[in-house]
Amino acid sequence: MSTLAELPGRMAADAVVMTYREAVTAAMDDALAADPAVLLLGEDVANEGGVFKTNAGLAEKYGERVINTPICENGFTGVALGMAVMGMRPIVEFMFADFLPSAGDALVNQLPKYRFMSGGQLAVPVTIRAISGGGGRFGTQHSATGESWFMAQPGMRVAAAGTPAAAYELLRAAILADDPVIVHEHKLLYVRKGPVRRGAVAAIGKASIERAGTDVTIVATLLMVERALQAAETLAAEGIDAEVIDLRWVHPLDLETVAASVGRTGRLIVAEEQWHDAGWGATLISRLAMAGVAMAVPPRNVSLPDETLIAYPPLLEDAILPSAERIAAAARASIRA
Amino acid sequence: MSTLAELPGRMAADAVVMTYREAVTAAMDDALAADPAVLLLGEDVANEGGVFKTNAGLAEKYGERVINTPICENGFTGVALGMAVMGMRPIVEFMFADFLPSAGDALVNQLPKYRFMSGGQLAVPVTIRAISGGGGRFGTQHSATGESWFMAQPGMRVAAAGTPAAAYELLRAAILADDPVIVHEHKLLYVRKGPVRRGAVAAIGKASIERAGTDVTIVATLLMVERALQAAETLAAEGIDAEVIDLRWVHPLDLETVAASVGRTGRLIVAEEQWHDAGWGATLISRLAMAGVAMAVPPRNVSLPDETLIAYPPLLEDAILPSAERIAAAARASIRA
Amino acid sequence: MSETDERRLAWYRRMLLIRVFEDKVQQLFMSGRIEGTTHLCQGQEAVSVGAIAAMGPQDVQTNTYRGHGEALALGMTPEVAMAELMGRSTGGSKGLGGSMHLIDTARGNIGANAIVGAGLPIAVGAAMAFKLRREPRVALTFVGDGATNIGTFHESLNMAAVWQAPVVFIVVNNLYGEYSPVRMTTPIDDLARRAEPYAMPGVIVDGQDVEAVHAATWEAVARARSGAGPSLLEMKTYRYRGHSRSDPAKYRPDGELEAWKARDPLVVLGTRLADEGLLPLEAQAALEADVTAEVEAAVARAESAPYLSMEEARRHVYAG
Amino acid sequence: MSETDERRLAWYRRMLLIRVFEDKVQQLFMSGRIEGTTHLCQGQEAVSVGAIAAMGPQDVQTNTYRGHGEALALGMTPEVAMAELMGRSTGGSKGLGGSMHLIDTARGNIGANAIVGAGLPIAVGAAMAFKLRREPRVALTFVGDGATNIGTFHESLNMAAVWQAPVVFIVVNNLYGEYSPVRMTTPIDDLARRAEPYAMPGVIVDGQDVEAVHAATWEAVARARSGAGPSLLEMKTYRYRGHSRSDPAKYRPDGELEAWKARDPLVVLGTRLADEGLLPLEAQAALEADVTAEVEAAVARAESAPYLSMEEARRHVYAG
Ligand SMILES: Cc1ncc(C[n+]2csc(CCOP(=O)(O)OP(=O)(O)O)c2C)c(N)n1
Ligand SMILES: Cc1ncc(C[n+]2csc(CCOP(=O)(O)OP(=O)(O)O)c2C)c(N)n1
Ligand SMILES: [Mg+2]
Ligand SMILES: [Mg+2]
Repeated sequence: MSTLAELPGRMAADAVVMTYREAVTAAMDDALAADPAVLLLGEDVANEGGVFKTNAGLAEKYGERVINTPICENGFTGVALGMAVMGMRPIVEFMFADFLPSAGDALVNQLPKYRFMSGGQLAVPVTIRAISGGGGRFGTQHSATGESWFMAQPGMRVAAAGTPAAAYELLRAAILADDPVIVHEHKLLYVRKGPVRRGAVAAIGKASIERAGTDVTIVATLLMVERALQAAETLAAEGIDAEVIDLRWVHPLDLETVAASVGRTGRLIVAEEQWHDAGWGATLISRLAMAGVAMAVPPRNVSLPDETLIAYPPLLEDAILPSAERIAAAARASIRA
Repeated sequence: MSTLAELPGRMAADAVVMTYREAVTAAMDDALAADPAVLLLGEDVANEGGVFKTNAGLAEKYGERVINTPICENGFTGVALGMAVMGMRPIVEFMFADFLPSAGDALVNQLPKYRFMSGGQLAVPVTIRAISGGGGRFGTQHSATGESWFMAQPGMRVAAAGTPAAAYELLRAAILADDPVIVHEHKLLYVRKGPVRRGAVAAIGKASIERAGTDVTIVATLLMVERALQAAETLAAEGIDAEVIDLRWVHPLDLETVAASVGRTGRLIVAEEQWHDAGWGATLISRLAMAGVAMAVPPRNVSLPDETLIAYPPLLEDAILPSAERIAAAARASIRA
Repeated sequence: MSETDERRLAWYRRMLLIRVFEDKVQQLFMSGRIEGTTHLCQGQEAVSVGAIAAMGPQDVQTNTYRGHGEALALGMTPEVAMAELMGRSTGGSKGLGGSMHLIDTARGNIGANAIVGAGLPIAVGAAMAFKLRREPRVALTFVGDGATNIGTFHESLNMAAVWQAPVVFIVVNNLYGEYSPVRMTTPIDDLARRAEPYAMPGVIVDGQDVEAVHAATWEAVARARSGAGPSLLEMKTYRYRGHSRSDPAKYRPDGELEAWKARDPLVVLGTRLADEGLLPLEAQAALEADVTAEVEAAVARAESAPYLSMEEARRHVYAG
Repeated sequence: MSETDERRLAWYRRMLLIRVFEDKVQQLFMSGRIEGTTHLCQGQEAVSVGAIAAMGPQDVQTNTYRGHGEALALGMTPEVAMAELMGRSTGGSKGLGGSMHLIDTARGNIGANAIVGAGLPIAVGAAMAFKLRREPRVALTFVGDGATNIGTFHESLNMAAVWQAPVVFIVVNNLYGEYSPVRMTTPIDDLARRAEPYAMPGVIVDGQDVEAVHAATWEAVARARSGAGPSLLEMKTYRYRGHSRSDPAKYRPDGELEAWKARDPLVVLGTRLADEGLLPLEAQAALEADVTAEVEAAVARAESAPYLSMEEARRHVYAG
């Protein structure tokens, strides 16, 4: 963590600057400290601060409340459900979001349906932390974001953190919620710094305008928030004033904030590190289209290219992941269309 | 199977009338007969014709090529992959589409990525048959369609059969394809009859116009095709001429056929037995919006209601599943908007 | 009468209630008075009643779609159970769950799952909650023979063993999955052997004898409560009906059903109670009449209850 | 020289190649000349070489992200392997797979999987293809100790046993998952015991001794080929490096690494070969120089190869 002085730009008085990784750790630390029902479990979470070092010091501080599991995603997610219905508030770490499908049954048929099929007798306050994203040269089975995989499922809520503040606030909100929530973190963001207000809790379903602008709305999640902000800088130099929204929640979607922004700018770009089809970008565009939100030009998407898998060679991977340049180009094309 | 005489409307000379269930059986029968590499596996597939009786007579006819598995969806889907890379063409029956998430890893990280990560050394000709859909009073864990769950994943193809002909032709196409394909069948359609041309093979990614019309385009899959056709009859009586498209493939999507139809009608309704978000309907609407396809009025969706799970009471289930009335109402609203 | 004998009489009555209840459910589904499907447990009553009787008042369990027996054994009233099967708002889950989901948190029934194997890790999680909070509570989980082939079975037993969770795994070996006999999907006959790689006791139990079931479960529960870790109990039993409503169970060899009926759990205990003079055969018949009346009354009351409205139903998707 | 001795010399050379290759890979990743992560197998060479040597020319295997040893043991050249690690088009998967996916269908390497446990059912499926076609072929699968805890492990062994598939499960017990020692995640030490509930032989093998590995695998392969069904072999071994590039392996107790190095697979066989006069120590040093030159040349050639273009890469998503 750094002092306030290091921070570029405005910052709330009670904020401190920390890395996204520190924000994740702080959120869990504060939640574990606040409520003895909070637990953390997952593969190697108690060893050396976890594989991505997001849990530094937690095992030492909270002892048996930080639980190493065997490798069995479906099983340990089911265990978390069992703990939750008996009054605990487990946080489950998925070392890679790519392993979420290994727990497909727990995530589709159990966590989101358990309250309903018990007629409201049982609550499932489980938080899933999914460490996601490409760019690590990990190849096609270790680079997914998976933000949209479970977003359609009523009973489940799905968030994605684009900044240290979001990482902290979304995790706190997820842990406090009496329903299951998946929170996506992006592995390339762990080293990024930003202001974080300890104790702040995200409002469920509320997006965050990270940069106000008047010419074009760019909606992004995870790493794409950073890239959208970079694109906005480039565009600003060209006289284009982009508004950048960190969507924060893909379920529920903050249609209101996006529609209001598009109402002002008349132009929409969605920037996502996933394929367009069946994604939150498509969902957003569809909902806006059905709502008849007027746009000056058709919306555009910057997504993983269609019918392409994440390839291992660095150059290919970099070309596949949406870049700030592609986002800027889409915004430019939107303006000039 | 029935004679030609029974068929209402036009029918190709070489078509025979059969039930959707018989069409599924016939497709597998013909494929098993044509190629000794074709296999069928799944839970109880060789016992009594399978739980939904879609495999009647196949075990008797093809012996050890029809394989009962233990209950282990992820495992037996992986087994199918292993068979496929060694030259077989397995068909895997999922007794309920709700169990697809149990095989989440195989369906997301293995089947669609195996060819790519081997640099094209290995082919994965696996067909997944997912018995899907609500209306059976089976409750919230046995009523999913799941058409959109894996549609975003490059390397995978996903189809859904709305008619007996589609059931036959899509299955034949899937079994012949050198890539993995999920084909959804709807359990309420098994008893429906229609013309089937044995030997016909669906073109991958091609939708089917089931009813030509000029006023409004209704795109549907599975049971919703039937309901859209019913809605079209109702609308016809009111002087509204609806075009009904059985999408047949949700990946790849036949944007061309839909866009051309919408180009003619200026109005679009998507009718789907799934939630809107992250679905094929949203995907379609988004792609049309981005392509700037002009519409007279905003598109509309008839989907499972947001934030609602399939409930067990018959009245509630019927109210949750999109009805012909809701489809007709959406079309009417679209015309009158 | 000794306390033990009072308990045995109560077990007989509870088993009889389950039998009569399931027979009635069968009739209601076969006649279409209830739509959909159901998974009946006639023949397995001793397992439900004997194992549940070994639970303490704070203990919990998970079970499956074939869970009517456990629900009633735990004390859910036939009316509440029947209302759930009829989808009525007076059902345990307000009718939202249905036949596969008789859940009753107040009585320790924290889940009836329609996904094979999904109840196991939930029980392990419940047990770990108890262990972490230093509560002397135990979780049980009922699971079929076919379910021992799915990954979550293995994952659950493994976690329970590593963590020494206070949980008891009850494998209800009724010889069939849906239409598959055990040896078509499983390489061994005695599923108690499945405990071996977890260094966990695996015990074969006569699932037709409620007293044997109770004794074995009692021991496993005591072991778990004492901190000595999980156990697996294999209950050898039989389901009289097909897998579900639509299954006539033609795959069964001739005579198999009859052989098992000769050791019907009601006959096994009933004969003992009659021989000991605790419950003569005429009293058994009278009891059956009683229980039948109780179930018929439950049906009548359940059937007159309302359904939830859509708006009410939707309130149970999220906490709010 | 006897054929046996020629084979033993070849094994020594192959193990040495793997060692030198992995050391080089480590250097390339640590220095950033290759980006990303890698999972090295120094210390486990006897398992890769001994087991693979027991395969017939038509047999196949699947392995894991830690699969460089198996790939090289099967005869993938260091150049092709290195090119894959460097993402070049001359790599086994044209560079699209990378370090976790050395696949080489022509030599029977039908999969290296980055998902724990995912290679097992694939091997069972391959074996079933052989069985159905009446081909006398066998499938092997290599899997870690940590992987024995995931559901697919159980599902795969169960299916293999029920179907009597010609498959051999090789559990490479290197004592750790990522940072977890076996007993933190598994309730037993001897993973061979995991074979028991499948009525399948489970054999403990000295994974440091390539001859022992070969003999045990040979027997299991012969058994599978004869139609007698699957086996599980537990190879007791050790990985010298951390789990992956970023892991300094600080969790290991003092002295553990050194103790295992005293029984290094190259030392175990090398000592025998030297004692028997088949490969004196000086010859071993000369061989190491040879192999090092071979690997260096492979690196140079691999590094000068091109990458696939995006368009070429995309052609491998579908058959066309
Ligand atoms: C993951 C999953 N796969 C398949 C099914 C379908 N199914 C329901 S019950 C059943 C058989 C289960 O047999 P067993 O475990 O012996 O329990 P029993 O029905 O005999 O009580 C199957 C295959 C399911 N519900 N869940
Ligand atoms: C389903 C899944 N969960 C978690 C991981 C992350 N992971 C990769 S390797 C590994 C440890 C595996 O240990 P082991 O099976 O002993 O193999 P080893 O690495 O020792 O060769 C873990 C947890 C994964 N790749 N797949
Ligand atoms: Mg059974
Ligand atoms: Mg290991």
